[in-house]
Amino acid sequence: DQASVDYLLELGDDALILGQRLGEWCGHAPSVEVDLSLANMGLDLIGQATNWLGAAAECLDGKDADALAFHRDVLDFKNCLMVEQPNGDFAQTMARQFLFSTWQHMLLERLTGSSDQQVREIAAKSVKEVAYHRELASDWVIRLGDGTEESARRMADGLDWNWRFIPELFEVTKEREELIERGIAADPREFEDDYRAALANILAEAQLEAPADQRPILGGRRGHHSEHLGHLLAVMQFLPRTYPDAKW
Amino acid sequence: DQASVDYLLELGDDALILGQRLGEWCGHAPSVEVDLSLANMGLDLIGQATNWLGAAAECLDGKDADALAFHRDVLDFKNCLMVEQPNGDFAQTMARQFLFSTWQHMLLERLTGSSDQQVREIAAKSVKEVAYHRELASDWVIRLGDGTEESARRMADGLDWNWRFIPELFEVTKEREELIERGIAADPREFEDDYRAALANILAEAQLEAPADQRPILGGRRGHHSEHLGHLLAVMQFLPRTYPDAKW
Amino acid sequence: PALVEEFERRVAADEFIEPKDWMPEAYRKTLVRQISQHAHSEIVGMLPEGNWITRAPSLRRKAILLAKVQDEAGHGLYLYCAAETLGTSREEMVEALHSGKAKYSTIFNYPTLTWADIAAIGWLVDGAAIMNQVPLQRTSYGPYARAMVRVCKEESFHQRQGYEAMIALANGTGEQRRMAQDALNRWWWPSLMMFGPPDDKSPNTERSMRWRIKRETNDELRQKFVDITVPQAEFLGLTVPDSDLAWNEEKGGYDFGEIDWEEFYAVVRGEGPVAKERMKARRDAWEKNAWVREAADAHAARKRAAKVA
Amino acid sequence: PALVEEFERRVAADEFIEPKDWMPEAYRKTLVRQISQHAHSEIVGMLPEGNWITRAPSLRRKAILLAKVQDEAGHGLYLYCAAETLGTSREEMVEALHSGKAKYSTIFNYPTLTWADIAAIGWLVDGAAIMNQVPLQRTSYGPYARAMVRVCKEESFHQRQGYEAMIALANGTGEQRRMAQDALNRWWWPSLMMFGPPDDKSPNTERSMRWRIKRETNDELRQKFVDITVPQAEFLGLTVPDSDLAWNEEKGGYDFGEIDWEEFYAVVRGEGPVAKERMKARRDAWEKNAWVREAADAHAARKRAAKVA
Repeated sequence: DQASVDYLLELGDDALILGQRLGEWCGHAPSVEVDLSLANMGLDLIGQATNWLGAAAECLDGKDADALAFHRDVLDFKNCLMVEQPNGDFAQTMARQFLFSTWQHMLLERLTGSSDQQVREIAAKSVKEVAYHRELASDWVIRLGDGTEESARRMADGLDWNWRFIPELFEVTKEREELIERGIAADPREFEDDYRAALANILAEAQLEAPADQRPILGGRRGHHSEHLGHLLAVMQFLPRTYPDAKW
Repeated sequence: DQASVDYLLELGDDALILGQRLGEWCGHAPSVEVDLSLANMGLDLIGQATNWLGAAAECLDGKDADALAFHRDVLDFKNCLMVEQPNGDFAQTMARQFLFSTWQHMLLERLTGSSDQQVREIAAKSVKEVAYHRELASDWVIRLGDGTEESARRMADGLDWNWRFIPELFEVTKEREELIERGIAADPREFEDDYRAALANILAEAQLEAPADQRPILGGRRGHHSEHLGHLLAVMQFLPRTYPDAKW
Repeated sequence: PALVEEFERRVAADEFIEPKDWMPEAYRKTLVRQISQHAHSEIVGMLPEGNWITRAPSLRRKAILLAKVQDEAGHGLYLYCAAETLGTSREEMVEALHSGKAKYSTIFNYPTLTWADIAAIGWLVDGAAIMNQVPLQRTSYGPYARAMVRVCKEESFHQRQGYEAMIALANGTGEQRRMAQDALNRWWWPSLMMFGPPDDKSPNTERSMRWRIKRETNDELRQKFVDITVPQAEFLGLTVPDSDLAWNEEKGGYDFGEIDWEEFYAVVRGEGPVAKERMKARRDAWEKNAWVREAADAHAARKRAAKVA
Repeated sequence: PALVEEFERRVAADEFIEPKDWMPEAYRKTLVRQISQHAHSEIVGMLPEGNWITRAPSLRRKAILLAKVQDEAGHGLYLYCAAETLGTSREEMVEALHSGKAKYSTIFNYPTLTWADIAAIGWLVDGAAIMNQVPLQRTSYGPYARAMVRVCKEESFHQRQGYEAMIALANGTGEQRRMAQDALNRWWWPSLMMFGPPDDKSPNTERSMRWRIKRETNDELRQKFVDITVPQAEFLGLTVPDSDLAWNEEKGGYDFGEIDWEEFYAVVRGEGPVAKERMKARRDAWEKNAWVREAADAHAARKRAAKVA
């Protein structure tokens, strides 16, 4: 049904778009070690995207994961706004990763108990990878927050840039309610307090203040994105759009 | 014939790609005045591209200027390597404009005497615009070269980045020889000395040294570009590629 | 007081006040705020459109858009010059923008997601701007009024081009029509907000009207905009996203739904969807290019010195 | 002299030299140069491929490419570590790269223009790299030899994936075949240059062979590469861009045309088509992110101090 497909698309698009963003770092990271870990996270996320989009495609006649990744335009992408945010500097990238992976990890933990077998299986495969992303990003938040004056300022700016996209992660629509009731989807509101506490813990260790909350910025799940996504898609989809008949 | 079409494509692609690059500045220039003049040059160049590509399309069944601009991939673009170089900072942008517009101006002056009526007419329309681009860019080279220590260093770097693409502007292939003999194309070698002298004059006034010559980097005219062009095209062509049946 | 009386008399008689004339401090301040806010809007407004210059779908559309942003830079310049005649420097105005002290139109804090947004901006945003600006061609401050004459002429050209681009989409493929409707859905309410808070929440309106800095109230202009725009949407075959919208025979205009003023004030506070992007872009343009302006000044100073010597 | 004799004897007997063993300064220097050059090549080599990660044409190809660059970063790390055992720090090696003192493979100064270039790099560049590297698994310096065992295993995997991607293109649409042929045209000669100058212009070859730092000459390896690769091109239905290419029954290998050594030396001098881009990218990555490394050091120092206290 449409609600399930939408859910799978959300999960897949989050992973795809963040994986794409991480791929932009290739060869430009602060050290070879970091280059390696960014490529590694990107690879995990592209793998997860392939699984989620593959599952969504099974419900859509004649589609496959690639068709969904490369032949939808912005209004049909359902990722949250946070993952499409630009990399900025390394602090901004890690702030984004920290805020997203912490949420994604809590979500996937719950999805390992989904009533849908496919969701359960993909979640079980992904959750270990994401636990590692969460740890790695948390470590960087601490290291940069509790590093030099410059790194603390940059990390604070990075958190500030991404903070306004947190509420969207906990948005639940009516259609989603139903999917939660059927046990297919997880209810993010159940772990919002845990999430906020987890952030607070890491920020305390990093000697950083949480940015002020402001009016939530929503819309990604309904295809209403920031201006960044269109540029990302223009690049990402160039080959399949330009050579629609080719197989690679 | 193919040689004429190739020539029109070169002229059109040079203008199109440089116009596209200038469009990237929109809203990000050092002052409102500069924003205005960059948009103005970009507009001139897009207009010129429309004319040259339109003329090329007339020789190609069922094509129009838009088809040529938006439905060719890198290997078929014939612009010189200089115009596709990234904007870099404002000094790099103006260095590129100075080196290119000076050449383009000398070329167009000669093309106003082309044996081909259409070439003559488009050249006559464009040459005044380009005279202004040349003047504006020359002024900025002088202003930045003879400005502060920082601006002089940046302008020197900008010239250094673009300098290696000068020899390509004077490349003449066998096919081109023939077009020159027929009076359709201009022979850039005839004004290479003038060109070098014009650069030397402005650089002297700007208190800048000319960068050292090195092994020429060629290939743009044969579709062998830098890595920058593909990214530019991915963005520029996104809509027509994504919605091939749409009219705008 | 005699000066004040004379000033009020001239303004009431629709005479122009010129830079060298005496004027009340509050008049000067209000004008600087209003004109610089308008100038900032022109400049910030280049950003959502600049976002599509590199992706315009045809050479013709790319040229039209480049010409439009060029006009907007020009408008920004006239307006900054008009404000400078009141004794505030460009630097001061720019710093006020970057510090968040000066405002710009809330509309530019919304993102341009698809090409249809560019058409919608031309149609709705420029349409609303004209509605605001036409009366200002007769505003009491001379330099401002003269700047507005030029601005209005070009702005109405932009509005027509925007509507024409919208027609192309509305008559286009299903995907284009979807883009067009989606753009109208997203830009409609922010466009209505462009006229500012409702009259009963707009304390300075009365004085500004008396001073001929404003010539119609926010709600009057908003009503005019709705009445003109709704039939245009109908012509396009698009649906205005307001279930309360209905023709009111009695008042000879449309009734329309309640505006989300909470959103409006949040956007004014700088919490609009892409406000951070806009301010970052403008600050970066200014600060990262400071060396260009410094170099130009240094060079000009050297030239002047050489001439004197 | 006794130490030298003992060293030469051990090397001649194919024994491994370990970090703590005595070794001639020239041996150490040559090794540092060779290993760091190899490490730099892995790191710089991520750039032409990184250029296509964001544009890989399918999820599968994107994942393969990400895995490949991840491996390359890993190879860079092993190799830097191996070089560090010889007493040169990572910082010193990186500085030498950025100052232009240290070199990296000339091949990475050519641009990746189309997706076919990614396939061609896997097929030809990794193919040539393996040809160079397989003998180094038995090189005389222990840490280097052990690093090469891991590197070679992964590298041959990359080569197979590249060839497989090339097959997809060669069996694809006309446009894909054109890309594939064009990529072969552009990458063929630079790949042959990867084996270095001809033997008669390679003065240190003899000593390096004696020290088992090299185990075959440049020309021998180049010949081997041509002999293996030409039939692969034939299988793909692609034409090797060398009109002098011909099977020589007598020597049991291919004769091939003259390499443009002038181009080779220009690229070595840093005048390759995208050399400026490569060095700028590496310098920017290092310098603009220095604050990250400083922060990590500061944090680690604070943690250590806290533990001690």
